[in-house]
This record gives sequence, structure tokens and C-alpha cells, in this order.
Amino acid sequence: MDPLKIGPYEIGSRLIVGTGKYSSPEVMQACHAASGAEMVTVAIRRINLDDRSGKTLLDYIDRAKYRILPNTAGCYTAKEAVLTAQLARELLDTDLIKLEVIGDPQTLYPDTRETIAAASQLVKEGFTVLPYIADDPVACKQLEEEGCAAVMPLAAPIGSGLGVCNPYSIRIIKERANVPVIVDAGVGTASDAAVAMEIGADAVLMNTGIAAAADPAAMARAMKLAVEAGRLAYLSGRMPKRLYANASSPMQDLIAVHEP
Amino acid sequence: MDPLKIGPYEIGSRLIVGTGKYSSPEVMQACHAASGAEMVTVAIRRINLDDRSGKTLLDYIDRAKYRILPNTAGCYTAKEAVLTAQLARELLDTDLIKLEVIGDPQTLYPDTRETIAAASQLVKEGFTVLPYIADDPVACKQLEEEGCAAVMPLAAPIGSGLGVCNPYSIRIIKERANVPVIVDAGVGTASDAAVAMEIGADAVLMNTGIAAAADPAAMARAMKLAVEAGRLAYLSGRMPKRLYANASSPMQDLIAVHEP
Amino acid sequence: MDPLKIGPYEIGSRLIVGTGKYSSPEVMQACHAASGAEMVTVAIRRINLDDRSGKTLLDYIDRAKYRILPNTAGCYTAKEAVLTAQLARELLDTDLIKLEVIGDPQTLYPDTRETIAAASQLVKEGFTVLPYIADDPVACKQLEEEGCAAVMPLAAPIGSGLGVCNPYSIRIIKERANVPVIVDAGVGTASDAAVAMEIGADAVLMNTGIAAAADPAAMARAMKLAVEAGRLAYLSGRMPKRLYANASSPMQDLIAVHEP
Amino acid sequence: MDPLKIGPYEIGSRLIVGTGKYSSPEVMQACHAASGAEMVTVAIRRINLDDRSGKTLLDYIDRAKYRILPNTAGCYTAKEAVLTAQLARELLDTDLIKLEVIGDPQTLYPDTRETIAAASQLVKEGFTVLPYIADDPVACKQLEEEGCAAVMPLAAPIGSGLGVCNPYSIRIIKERANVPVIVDAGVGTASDAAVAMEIGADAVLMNTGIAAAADPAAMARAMKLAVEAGRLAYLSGRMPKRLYANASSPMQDLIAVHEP
Amino acid sequence: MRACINGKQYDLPDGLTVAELLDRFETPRTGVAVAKNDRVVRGSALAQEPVEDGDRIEIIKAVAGG
Amino acid sequence: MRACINGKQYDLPDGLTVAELLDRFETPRTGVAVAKNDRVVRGSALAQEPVEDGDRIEIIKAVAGG
Amino acid sequence: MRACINGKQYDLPDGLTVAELLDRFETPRTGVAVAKNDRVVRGSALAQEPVEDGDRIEIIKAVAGG
Amino acid sequence: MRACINGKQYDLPDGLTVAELLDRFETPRTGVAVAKNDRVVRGSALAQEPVEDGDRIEIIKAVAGG
Repeated sequence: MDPLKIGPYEIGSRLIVGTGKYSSPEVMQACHAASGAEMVTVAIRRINLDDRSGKTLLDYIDRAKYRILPNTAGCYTAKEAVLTAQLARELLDTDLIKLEVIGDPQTLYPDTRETIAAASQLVKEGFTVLPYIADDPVACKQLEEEGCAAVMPLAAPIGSGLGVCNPYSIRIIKERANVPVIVDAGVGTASDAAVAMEIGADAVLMNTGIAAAADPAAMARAMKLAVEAGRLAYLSGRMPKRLYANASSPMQDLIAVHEP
Repeated sequence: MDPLKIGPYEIGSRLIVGTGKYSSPEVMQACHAASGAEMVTVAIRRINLDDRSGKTLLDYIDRAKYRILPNTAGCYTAKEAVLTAQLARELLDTDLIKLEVIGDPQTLYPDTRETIAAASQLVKEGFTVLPYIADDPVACKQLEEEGCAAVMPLAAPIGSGLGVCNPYSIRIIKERANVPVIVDAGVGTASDAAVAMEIGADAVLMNTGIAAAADPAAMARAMKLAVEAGRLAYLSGRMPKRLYANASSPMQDLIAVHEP
Repeated sequence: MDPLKIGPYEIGSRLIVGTGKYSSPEVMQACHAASGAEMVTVAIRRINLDDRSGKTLLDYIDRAKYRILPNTAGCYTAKEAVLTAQLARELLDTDLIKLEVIGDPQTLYPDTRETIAAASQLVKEGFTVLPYIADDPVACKQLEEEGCAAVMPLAAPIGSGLGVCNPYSIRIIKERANVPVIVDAGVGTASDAAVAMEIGADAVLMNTGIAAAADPAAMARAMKLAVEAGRLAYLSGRMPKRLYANASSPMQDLIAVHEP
Repeated sequence: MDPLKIGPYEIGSRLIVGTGKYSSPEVMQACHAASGAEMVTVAIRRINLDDRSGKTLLDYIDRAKYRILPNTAGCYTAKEAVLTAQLARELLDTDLIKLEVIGDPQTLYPDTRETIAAASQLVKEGFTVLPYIADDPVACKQLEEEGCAAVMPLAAPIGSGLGVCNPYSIRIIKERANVPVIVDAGVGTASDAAVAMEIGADAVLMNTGIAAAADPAAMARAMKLAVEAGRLAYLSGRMPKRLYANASSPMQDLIAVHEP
Repeated sequence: MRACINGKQYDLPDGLTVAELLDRFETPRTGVAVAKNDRVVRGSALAQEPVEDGDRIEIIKAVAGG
Repeated sequence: MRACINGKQYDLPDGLTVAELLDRFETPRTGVAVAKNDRVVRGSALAQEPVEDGDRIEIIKAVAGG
Repeated sequence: MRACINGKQYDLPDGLTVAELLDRFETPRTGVAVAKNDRVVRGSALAQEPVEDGDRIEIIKAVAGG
Repeated sequence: MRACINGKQYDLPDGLTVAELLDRFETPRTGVAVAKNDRVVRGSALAQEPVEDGDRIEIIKAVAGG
């Protein structure tokens, strides 16, 4: 597949996957491998001061294989998100940040104002900012103008698995964007990912669609194939749709039988 | 991908492709290779008695690689279809037949009565019958009871590229079938094929979706990947859908910032 | 609303309703009144020889207000359907018959072959035949050619409430039909009925969509309004769709404010 | 239909219509009458200092029949919108304002930040604010918290006629809202309006869907009926959907015929 | 003699007409229709139409349906 | 003195009121509203409100819109 | 004698076999199949199968199709 | 002196550095990052950065998330 450039970075796979909700770190590793992803997201949280347990998430991610994309999930304000991003940079030595500033815990929709404010600040501080945002063409354009390296409109609510609820808005966002459009959140099955890519999305970011499948590793591979299929179909130029039929076999030179 | 059994035959790919509408035999060969298909359809027509031209379609199909599925496209009656099938068997030394008895040239929808009558006759004559039929659960069940090796409901009119117009009927057909369900006709792009497979189709048969793409070989590969993706997703057990969000990152242990 | 001609009959309402599944005859009467329907369906069944109970269904239908459309629901063969139609004619003194020959009890999809055979016979006997059929343009055309006064393709399985599952097939059927197209079965809510009429259906026949609503009489009125709305919208010629916006207020002569 | 309360106002019709894009004031008046609307929108623009022409828009609106809802269409900033609203109040002696602060001229999507800022200011000044906004549950909730009397998420881009592109987001917005949800923009035909109301929208605001129809007055009536139908269906409690059939006629006591 | 009425075998006196059969079952004349051996018996013929040994009689009415 | 009326510069005599300005342009008093320098001028104040050099005046009406 | 080959009437010498007919039209033996009067003529029988007056002969091949 | 570590108040000896604080909690140096009063403390500065009365300290790590 043609590689994707996000700011200064280039990744060979257009599928970005999360690290959340897996039954075990080993299952997560199997899914990461099956997905073919080269970028994985992680969250930033307080350590448990009373817990001395050994292995941490990072022990299960081979950073030679996977570029880490820390997120600001759970932040409700620009200020929280900015500090979380700064800590992530210090912790992971990366300027990549998946900016996520949510407005409420039921829908996990972004707070557009806080997201733009945080993006503006983080860009000034030299971050490569990938903001999670509603499928709102104006908000996406404003984030691009603030200097974000990509925009990540949602396909559907985080963890809903509803797929691309509004292909029109995603298509409008893509047609007007000068940065990569990464469909983030809501992908539930392989065809959802293919649809997103066929609309023109440059990549898809998902977590629950893989982690919550009955066989996560098999679904991870399905998602890998679907993203490639959708990308290829987008580049191939699909046939035009028509209401009526159009024979694929010739309609002349047919044999004749004797009417009884 | 898990192989597909159709009557006595087993094929490794769940994508069956046509030979029609290609700009050249070489393009067709490239598409066949890219599709990974192991079964290709051909039509049966009168030779041109005045034409001495050399190469024929079969010269471009390596029968060691591709099993040939002759069709009865263009036939309007059971009698025409049966004789066409008999000629195909004589010509190609195969008992496989894609039974197609159409009702009119605009929609190319099948004539259900003639299709069932022809299927009944051909099964008696030892053919392995794959009938093209409407997305009609009763007609599909009747064809199965007549002894067809598979049923091939349409996703949309032949050559329309509309995709799976009625996922409910295809799902009902699959849930009740004891023979493979091959979605035939109407697939226009990769996600259409993935959707068909996710509903539970055992395979997809297409021609125009590949041949009429701007880059047919690239689309052929997209279709290959989409069929595999859809099959895997079907087997993987997708996540349940929900209207509201479900966080993929933990909602506790977030950092706090000092309110200004 | 413009009246609908079905064979020799003309009805003022394009909504035809059933008499089944109501909690009481009084609820049924309230729904019939609220629906504005002028034609109602009834089924034909054996009397209970041991039951001397008084009132029957017909006591709750004012035949001055409602034209009765008997059906052959439950018949699996042409022969059963024909005798049922003959008994209905004797009983109700009408040549109208909703022809229904089903193929199985789970999907209640029609048996196309038996339906066409029965239609052919009933037309010869002078019936005004309204056949329930799959959304199959060829079967619909064949029934028209057999002399049916209308064709009644299903929107979705009987009692499913899924609405118009395949608008493309219904549209094709309508564009090619020379008799009224009445969408029968599957309508679950008002917008389903409006969609069917906007596609061009000449009428809608429903039962469960009204009878199984929490407030059947209110839903009956909703269906009446929806059928009228859909019919009017179809006749009005809807605006063209476009992906991008088109201002409804002028974009010039706006006031200016002083930039701070 | 049950009346709708918007802040201190109550309107008997849940259809609000525009005054734009009509071929003549007389056609507009006919459409207003046919729509049954009690509230109509107007825009605010500079007068033409060189034009002495007589009649103005207001001469064609009977304010005893129609409550006027001025809009701030065309404004790109909160400051422009606020001054436009203040001028509208002075001009029309109403505190009602349809707040519209757009982000770009191609999509006419709202600028969420400017819209919220303007809403906050206008509420402080005692306006009854009805903001046009994206189908963004967080933005809608924030506008409610700012004191808006209703929220007006778009169904699709203004003038696109695409209908409710994302029923999920509208449903989420409605389920969480404590003020009326008025679906504004994008309705193209009657069933679109019915769908919006069935999801739970409290009203629908449209202009192009009526004005750009081939027969605007007929479409205006279609929209009136569709809004009523959708509202009634919503209140009636639709039947549950099911994949398989459910007979509406009894399956017992069928007649038997003698097998030949 | 025995006849099959609505799918059940009944022992009946000889020389019965369909009309008399309906009376036996206290079935109203109106609101019902009758078929004998897959052929409709017109209402006007009920009083003449004999019920004979082995006959299959269907007596039907209209019921609620969609 | 010069003032900007609906986005255009005009040379105007000194000591003009907004009401007089409307008269100059033969603009009806009803069906219009006026803002001066981003602040609405109430109808009751039109006759008193002066137009001064550099003022930005907006005179608006209702037009067809959605 | 006259026979109908692929829908067209041809005047042909008597006593012709299907094999000879194919040769006449310089039609290769492989890649084609033949039906006479709605019945397939097996390849092995082409040399024996006579073409007679009024026969309807279909000579077919595989072509591109979906 | 008292400081707030990850949202909880702790009584701590005076003159503590952030590095010493981490040691107190047996927190590994790697795989964590620290902020003091809403400003990140670089790893290289942990040993110098004092913890003072009323400080708000955040010690974070990477966890599974989407």
C-alpha cells in the first residue's frame, strides 16, 4: 500500500490501532501483529503509588516495529490535554499526540472549542497534532489552519461499532482537506473500514472493533485487509452506478432451439 | 482463507470472476491473476462462420490455474439453457454450469419458473448447477431442493454496481440454506464484496465491478482483499453495535490541573 | 388525493389496511376510521362447527364505507388459492382477490410459480386479481401479462416492519409496470409508507404496522398522512440532491462590523 | 398536532418554513398557506440606497398568522451575528432569533465556537435564541447550557436535500436535550421530514425542500402532512422490527383441497 | 354415511342436503360459504345439493387477516 | 463631513441626524432599522441621533431567507 | 439440400457429415461444440453424424462473459 | 510539609527532591514522567527539582488505550 505521510512521519500501514480493552497483553500483541499496523495509541494515566507490579504496557510494544501515538483521552479541557501531551512527550520522547478533548462521558464526542484551543497551543509547542474531532467540515478546516498534521473525524461514537454514520460529511471533509483525514472511532467491522477508505479517508484508527471481536486477532487481520481493499478501490476508480442492468455476456449470437 | 466446497469441487478462493467486458485479453489475464480467483465464468455463443481469426478466449485462460464455469447467459427459456449447458459440457468437459435464465433484457432479472425448470432438468442430467436467481428465499430453497450445488442470489441488477441492495433477504437466504450462497451480480466496489461476505455469503461472483473500473487490475486485487476481509470478519464475530460511546481508554487515574 | 383505479374499481384512499391482529374489533374499527382507508382485507377460514358465538368479523365492517378485499393468505398451492378465492367470491359477492400463495411459514415469501399459476386461472375466471409477490421485476411483469389488475411487491417480510428494504427493485417495478404497484407487507412506521409512495408506489397495503403499534389508532392516522405526504411529494417533483450547500438566504448586502 | 413550546412561545405547527428562493411572493404565500406553518424565517440585509421600489417582503407576510423568526444567515462572526440580531429585534419587534454563524460558504456548516459565543451574548441580552448547529451532541448541550430556547442541528448541508444523513447523532441529541430539538437544513422530500420527526425531533425547519420543488405549494402540503405523520408515528410507538415474517392472517383452519 | 366436514369425519344420516347439514351444526346461512369436493356450492343450490358418502365439505367464513 | 452608509462613503452636510439621513435617501421610516458604529439606533432616537464624520451607518430591512 | 447453420440457411451437397461441414467452414475441431436439431453431437461422433435436409446445426465456442 | 501526589495529600520530610520522592514510592525512573504544579519536570532535572509544601505532583505512565 502507498505509505502515509503525517507531518514529518511516514507509515507504511494505513491502519492505526489502539492498545485498550484486550483480554491480555499477549492477545494485544497478536492483534498488533495481525493488523500490520505501524502506529499504536496509548493513554497517559497516573501510576498507582501503592502498586509495585512489574511489567507495564510499554514492555509489550516493540518500539522498533510500532511508532507510539499517545492520546489525551479522558481530558475535558485544553489545559488538561496540553499538560497530558507534555507529559507524554517527556515519557515517550515523541512529539506525536492524538489530541482528544471530550465534552461528556456518554457520547465521548469532542469539545470542539477546547480541542481547537489545545491544538493551537500544542502546535506552537512543536507537537505533531492529530486531533479527534466531530465529522464537522468547519472544525476540521479550523484545526488544519491551526497547523494540525492531520484531522481525525469520528465515523460514529467511540466504541459504538456503528460504522460510518455519515459518509457525506466525511467525503466533504476529505475533499476540502490539505492534511490527511484519518477516520477515528466507530468502526465495527471490516466493511466499515473499507467504506471509510473508499470515501477517501487516508487512514483509519480503531480499537474496540478489533479488541471486542470474538476472535480479535482474526478481526485484526480482517481490518488490515479491509483497509488495503478500500484504499485500492479508492485509487482504482470504481465503476459508475446505474439503476438498470448491463449484460456482462454478449446478447448476440445466442443459439436457437426449436419451439416445441 | 478456508476453501469453499461446491458440490464435488473445492476452490481456494471465495471470489469468482468473469471474463467479459475487458479492454483486452491481456488486461483480463492481469485481473484474473490479481483477483486470486480459481474459478472464472465464460459464455457460450455461436462461432462466426465467416471469421477465421486465430486465438480464442480459452487461449487466455490457463485451465491448470482456473476452473471454468460456463454460463447460460442470454437464455430466456429452460430449453435454451439446457441445450446451452449440454454444449458447454461437451465443449469444456465440465459438469459445472452457471444457470442463468433471464426474464427481460432491461433488468436481466432471472425468470424464476424457467430457472427452476432448467435446474431440475440439469440436475437429473448430472450437472453441478449454480443458478443465478433473485434474492428470493423461497426460490433459493426450491433450487436447493431441486439439487443445485449452490444458489446465487443477486446483490443488485447485473452490471449495476449498486452493491447489496437488500442485506435482509441475503441474510435470510443464507440462514436457511444448506448449500453455499454465492452473491452474484451487482457488486460495484470492494466494500460491497466485504458486506456480502459479512452477511454470511460463502462467495461472491463478479465481472463488471472489476472490468469497468478505471484500473481493473488494481480493483481485482481490492476485490480479492475485500472478500478475504469480509470472510474473516464474518468468522471473527464482530463487536455488538451500541448507540452510545464506550471508552477505549480508562476513565480513571487522570491527571488534574489547577483551575486558573 | 387523486383516486386509484384497480381494474374496474376506483378507491379514494391509497392506503389499504388489514383486519388482523387487533386487540378488539372496536380497536380495529377505530383504526379503519383513522386510516381513511376505503378497502380492507379479510382472510377466509373454516368455521368452528362447535362454536355458536354470535358476532363475526363482517359485523364490524360497514361495507358501505369499506370495499372488502379477501385474501388467500396461508395457501401453499395454486389449487388451494383458487378454491379459497372462489369461496371468497361466493361469500362476499366480490371478484376482488388478494392472491397470496406462500412458499414457507418462516419468511412468508410468495411461491412465484404457484402465484403465477393461480393468477392465470383466476383471471380466466373473471377475478380482479391483486397478487402479493416478491420485489422481482420479472415476476411482476409476468403477473401483469397474466392479466392481474395490480401487482403487490413486498417491501419486507410480512409483519417484519423493516420498511422498504430495496427501493431500487420497487422503483424498477414501478417504472416498467402498466398496472398499479401496491407495496404490500413490511411497512413498520409512517416514513416507510412515505418512502414507498415517493418511489412511485400507487398505494400501500399494511396490517401489522398499524395493529402492533402501541397506539394503533394514532398510528393509523399517521399512516394515512404519510401515504398522502408521499404521494404528494412524488407528484410535486422533489428538489435535486447535492453534496454541497446552497444558501437559502442571500449572501450579499450583509452588514459589516468594525474589527476590534 | 400537539403544540410546540419554544421559550415563552407556543406554535401549533411543528413545521417552520423559510421565505427564500421562491419564484414570486405569491408562490411563497401559497406555500406558506399550504405548509400550515405558524413561524417563518426572514433574513436581514442592507437596503439598496438607490432603489425606491415599493413592496417589501414583510408586505407578503400576515403577521397575525405567522410569527417571524429572523435569522443571522451569512454572518461569519459572533459580533456580526449579535448586531444582526439586535437590528432584527429593532426592526421586527421580536426577541426571537435564528442564530446562524457559518464557517465557510461551500458547506455553510456553522462555526461552533462563534455560534456558542454569540448565543451566550444574545441570551444575556434577553433574546430567545434558536441556534443552527452541527449534529454534534456536545455543541447542542453547550448551547442548551448557555440558555438557548432550542437547538437546531442540521440534517444535511443547507440546500442539499440529502435528508437526515446521520439519524444516530440526531437521536442522541434528542435523548439528551432538555429544550426542543428542531432539525434545520437538508430536508429534501416528505419522507425526510417524517424520518426526522420519528427520531424524535420536535420540529423541522426547511426552505429549499419546498421552494425548489417542481410544484412548491404541493410539496409544502406534503411537508405539512409528513411532519404530522412523523410526529404521530413517534408518539404512537412503532411496532418492533424483526428479520423474519409474522403472519397477519391466522395460520390455522385453512381449507384443504384434494391432492390430484 | 360418513363425510368429511372441515377436515373432520362425521357420521351422518343418508339423504342429507348441504342446507340441512348447516342446520345440523346450527350454522347461519349468511356469512358462510360452502365447497363440496373442491367445488363451490352456490348459496341458491344449498337446499338441493346432496351430501353423499365420502364427500369433503368445507364451510368457511371471513376472519381477521392482512 | 464623510460617513460610511451601508459600506459606501458619502459626503454629507454637517449637523445631520439619522432621521434626516433617511429622508435624504428617501428611505421609509418603517420596515428599516439602523445601526451606528455597531450599535442599534432605536426608532424613537432617530431624530436626535447625529451623524458625524467617520460614522459607520447600517440601514437594514428584512429580505427573503431560510 | 438446405440446412440451417447457426441460424442461416445454406445450400449444401448431399451426404455431408458434421465433420465435413466443419471443414467446409474451415472451423477448427477443438474449441467448438455442435448441436443438431437441439441435441449435442459428441466430438467422437462428428465424423459419422450426417447433415440432412432441414437440419438445424449449432456450432458454438466459449466467449467472454460474466 | 504536605504535598499532593497524584491527587492524594502526603506528609513528607522537608528538603525532598522529586527524584527522592520517586524513590520513596519505589517508583522506577523509567516508564514514568512527572509534572509539578502543571509543569513537566524533565527527567534530567528530577534530582534537582525540590518538592515544597503545597506542591501538586503528577507521576504518570503509559497505559492501554485507544
